[in-house]
Amino acid sequence: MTLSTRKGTVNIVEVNRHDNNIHAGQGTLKGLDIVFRKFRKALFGKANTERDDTEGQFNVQYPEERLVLAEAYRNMPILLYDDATGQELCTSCFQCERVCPPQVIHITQAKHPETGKPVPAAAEFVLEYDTCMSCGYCAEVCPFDAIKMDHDFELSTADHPALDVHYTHLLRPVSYYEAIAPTMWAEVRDAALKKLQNNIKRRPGNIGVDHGQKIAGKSSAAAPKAATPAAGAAGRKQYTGPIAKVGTSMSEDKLARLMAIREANTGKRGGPPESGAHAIEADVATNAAGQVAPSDQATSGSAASKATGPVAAPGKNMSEDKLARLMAIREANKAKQGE
Amino acid sequence: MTYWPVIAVDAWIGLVLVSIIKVTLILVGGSLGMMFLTWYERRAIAYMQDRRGPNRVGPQGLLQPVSEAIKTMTKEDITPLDADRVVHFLAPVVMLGATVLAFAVIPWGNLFPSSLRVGVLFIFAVTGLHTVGMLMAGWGSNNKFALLGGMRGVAQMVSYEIPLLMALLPIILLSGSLSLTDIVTRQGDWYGFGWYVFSPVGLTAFITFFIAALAEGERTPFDIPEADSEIVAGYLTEYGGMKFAVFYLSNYMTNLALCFIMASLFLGGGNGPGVTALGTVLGGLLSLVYFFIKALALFFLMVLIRGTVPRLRVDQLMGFAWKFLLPIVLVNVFSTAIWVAITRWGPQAQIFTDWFGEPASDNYLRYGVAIVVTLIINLLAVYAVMRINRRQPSDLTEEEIALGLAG
Amino acid sequence: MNYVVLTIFFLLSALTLGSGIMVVTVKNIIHAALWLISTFVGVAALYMLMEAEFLAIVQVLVYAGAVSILVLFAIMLTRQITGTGTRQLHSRWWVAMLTAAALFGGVIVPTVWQQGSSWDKTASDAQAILVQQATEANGGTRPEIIPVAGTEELGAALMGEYLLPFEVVSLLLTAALIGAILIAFEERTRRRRVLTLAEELALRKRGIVEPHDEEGAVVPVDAEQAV
Amino acid sequence: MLKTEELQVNIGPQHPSTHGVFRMLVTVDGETLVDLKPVFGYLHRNHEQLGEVNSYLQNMPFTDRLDYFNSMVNNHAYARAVEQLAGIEVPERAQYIRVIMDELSRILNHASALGFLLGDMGAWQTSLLWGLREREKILDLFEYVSGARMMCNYSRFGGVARDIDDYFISEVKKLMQGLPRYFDEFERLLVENEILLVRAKGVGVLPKELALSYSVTGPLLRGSGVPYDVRKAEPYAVYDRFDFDIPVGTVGDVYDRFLVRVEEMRQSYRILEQALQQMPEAEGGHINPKVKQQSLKPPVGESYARVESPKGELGFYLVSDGSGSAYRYKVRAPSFINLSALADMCKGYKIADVVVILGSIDIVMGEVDR
Repeated sequence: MTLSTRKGTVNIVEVNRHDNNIHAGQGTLKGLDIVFRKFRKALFGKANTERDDTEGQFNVQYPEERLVLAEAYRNMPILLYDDATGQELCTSCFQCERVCPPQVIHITQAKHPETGKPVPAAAEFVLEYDTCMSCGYCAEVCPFDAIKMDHDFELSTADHPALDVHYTHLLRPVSYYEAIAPTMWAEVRDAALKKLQNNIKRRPGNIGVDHGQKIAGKSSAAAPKAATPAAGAAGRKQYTGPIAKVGTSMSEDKLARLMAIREANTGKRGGPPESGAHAIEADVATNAAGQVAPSDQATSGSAASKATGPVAAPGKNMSEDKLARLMAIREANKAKQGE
Repeated sequence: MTYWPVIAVDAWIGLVLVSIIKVTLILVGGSLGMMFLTWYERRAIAYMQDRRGPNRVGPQGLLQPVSEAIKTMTKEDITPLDADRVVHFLAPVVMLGATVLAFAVIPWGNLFPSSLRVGVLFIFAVTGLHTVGMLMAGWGSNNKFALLGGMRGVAQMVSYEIPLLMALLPIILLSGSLSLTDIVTRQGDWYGFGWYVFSPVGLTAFITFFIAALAEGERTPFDIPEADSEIVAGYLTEYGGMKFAVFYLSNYMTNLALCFIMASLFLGGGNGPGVTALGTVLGGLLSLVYFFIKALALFFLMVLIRGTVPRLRVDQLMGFAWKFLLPIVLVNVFSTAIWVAITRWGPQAQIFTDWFGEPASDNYLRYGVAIVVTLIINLLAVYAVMRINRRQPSDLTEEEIALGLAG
Repeated sequence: MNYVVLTIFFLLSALTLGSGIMVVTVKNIIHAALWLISTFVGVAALYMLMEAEFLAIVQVLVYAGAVSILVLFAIMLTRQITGTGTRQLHSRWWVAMLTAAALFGGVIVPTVWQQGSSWDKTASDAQAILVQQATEANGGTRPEIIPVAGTEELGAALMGEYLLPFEVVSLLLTAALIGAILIAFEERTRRRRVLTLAEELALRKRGIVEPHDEEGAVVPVDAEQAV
Repeated sequence: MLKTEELQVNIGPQHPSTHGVFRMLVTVDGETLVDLKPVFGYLHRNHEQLGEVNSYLQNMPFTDRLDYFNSMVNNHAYARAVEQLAGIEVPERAQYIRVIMDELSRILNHASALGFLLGDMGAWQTSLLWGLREREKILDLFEYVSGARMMCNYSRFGGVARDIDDYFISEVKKLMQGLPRYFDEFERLLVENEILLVRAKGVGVLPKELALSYSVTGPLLRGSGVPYDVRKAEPYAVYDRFDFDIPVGTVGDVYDRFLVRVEEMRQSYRILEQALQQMPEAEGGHINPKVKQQSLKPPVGESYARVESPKGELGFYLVSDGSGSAYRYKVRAPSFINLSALADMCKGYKIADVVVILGSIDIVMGEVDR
């Protein structure tokens, strides 16, 4: 049937209701037949992953087998730093904070220690992973390509406060992102690194270098200072300990967590809980630490002492090869800095 | 006192011991069978749906039911505050008890736990007690969904028990016995292929029995008591933990029992080629193998149906039992009588002997005539029932029929 | 009989009688019905003890499986289930008592009267009588199994000796069945029918305004009326 | 005269077949349904108010969460509304990409909706899992192109977020080789199944006139025999370039809706074929580069844009006061309006039919409650 309208003709088909067929069980038999054939195919056929297959098994046996994630895949935002220099790409331009639909990004801009003028680097960067809706706008708008979407989706944790992720645990080296999204990074690589060089010139001293991998690298130096190493200890354990398999790493993690909690407890008994936060920020910039509100300090302090959850220790739940890559990168950096 | 003659003590103890061993074996075998069935069903249905099913616990996931049993056992036992505590507690016990009792007479291959002369009836008498458990669960839970589910379940069970038992009558007529032992033994003719399902009446009886058994075992498309999309979980709504597991156990053991019964009554039990030739021990083992193959094939058919068809509505379910199954089953009883008359009657009906010769197992003329006659009767019956059930009220227009005014 | 059998007999009798008493004394009517099932099962077990297998199984099938379920169903479909306010005893309970006693006597007295001579016989004597009867029935040879109330005997009796009562009873049951169907059918035609959207529209198209009763519900409109 | 007692039963909000947190207060007389009162709002999350606070771009990921089966379609509709408001040109290629995504969405939505409908009827999920298999394959493609399986957030004002590449097109073509087999299998499995016929035929009849007066849309309306489809009635994007049919039912019962959905999947397949064929000639890139996405400030005015979502007509109404966020933002959610017909459609049928009728409407509570 065709219907003519102002916009043109419309073809209309009436669906066949099978009213005139005699139904004496043959429809059911047809169904049984097709289901049995599917059963046979799935039982004796090989597993299928091709997109044009409609037969055989389609399960992916998850922890052992994993689908290849698309480059564009976006889970949670991460921040990048340069492998060679440890310089962070973020300049605290607040673009992401402004565009974020659920408003979960909180940035504190770093200040010049002497003049007090703003410096193109972030002193503190907090992201509420629990409320983030993974829309990817922050990565899209970032003019310095400092914030990118991670591929690590195994973030489940019982430690809710740890989901307010701080700068320390958001940072990943550029090479990590390059590994998970090679073409997407290649498109922006040169421009991003050029912009970074420009920014480094405007950063005095240690500002913009002092987060993330520093804690792993310098915690031994920071250790005598205060009882910070709660996070450091856990972090060190995480980064240096070889994690062979997803399943076997569990006990090790637990051990690390236990030790961290004990250390934190002794630290609490010894000094105020804020000392952890102070220690971290003391490394960064003293006046930047002063800018942080006391409540923020408490949060960051508790987060640091609890920095044992999967989020806080990046890579704990990461897939094996990814983790290995990340660790290799970190090792290399450490070696470089040691030189 | 001579009034009470004393039986020798050792014989009595021996009897008790043997009974205890038998009961233990049945209980363990039944529970293991149930566990196996749950795994079997889940794997089979998974393959139908292009999935894998449970494959983590144990080899091929075989220990999955064990882990689930442990899980249900360690769960908290919850009784609703306003429930009738005693009835709520006793309902699963009654359900399981009825099922286990049925296993007393169900043969495993050619092995019989106990030979009751009215074994067939016994099975359906005790499984009929399921309805009591269902009503107790439905009412004792003090929940609308549970009550609805219990009522539906009982109505369904009571309705389908009639075609179920009536479908049995032809087998009883053919074998002339109510004892499962006799029925199985008599299917051993013709090199182990004298199964009743190979005769037209037996086939009709088998199909009707199978359909009614689906309803008795609450299998799709008759799983209305537990219709999860309508009344949550029916009479099981307020049950959790071990009590739920007991219901589940009872349900699957009933299905196991029904498969065993169907294999015994219609598919010759443990009979098959080579069973008699191999002697008692080897033949017995072979009979067990045959038996399990038959029972599992029947269960596979149940799973296949579950994987394919939707559920009937409760009124359609009742209509199917009363308007469709029952007439066919009744006609089948009649045609079985004709079958028996043609194949067996010698001196009682001289006219048959004149026409077809003496009744004997190698008188193929008699069997041929019987097959043709009963087949025609049964087919006519099926056609007539379908014709009558296709209501075509002539005084209504097409539109009204379509609009549902005809009903 | 031996001690075991006797013990079992007493246990079963206690169960049967105890549940019988519970049936009439329990306040909750559902519980009473459940106790009734227990009584039926006890009686069936007693039959089984007497090796009357068929009777026992029919007892379970018919009474425990069907009759009591119908009783339970009927109770659940009525409103008041927990009889907290109901009285257990009627003021003229003694009339019922007398009637029950009279009926019980009516059954037991003639039996004792008739069987008086064989009442005090031992079990082995009874066995001998049964064996003798069975041997006669079997044509002179002693059958292997001595049925007390087997299917064959029952069948033969129903189709032979008791044919007329059997037919009368079946006629009665058929009449009851037809009556029940009639009542249900009439009830169904009179039942308030909720019209579906399509039916309402069809009626409105034909100019039939939906008839409402005083509660605002649609009263039945038969298909013929609609046409 | 005996009078049966009326029983009030709550179906939901926690119920296996209410498709989310939805409550139906059902009054039954025996098994026959006398009255049904839908109660919703359990999933209300202030979507429209948020849309008036957020900037235009910020609201885009929230539209993903409306009908979470078809976030691509939602994005498309919202982007169209904003484009209309701000007068933004959309390149041809972007239009084609949007159409491809919409039609893939339609296939995946219908595949799962039919599966869920049959699941409500009690078919033990075989059809559902077959449908989910196809859905999963399509969602993988969505993830490849947009970065997320369900919350795609793919459209931008004046185009789409990322361009599709050759790999994507070859995968879509591969997928389309398998799809007809799936359609055939599905039809063979259930379309003539006797139990489905008795469960679906003559159940939940919504006559043409009433369907129009309830202003239901989508397969619900077409199942009742009204050939209304936004893709034909007001061709948006590049839909006027494709040749496809509108399937309509004759009676308006559950079975008709079922068949209409099956046929619509085939029609979507046809559109996909044509779109893939025509796309290489399309002009422009995937997005209009001139548009300022973040700081979009449309001129004062209002706009209403509608698309044919798999569930019905999905419309977005926007009023701009010239600032960076909408002055008024309203969603015409097809599920919500189709659901308004539920109570009357169920009246007079059995209680077991209610879940089937609800399943045949194909609602998503994220869209109903907003």
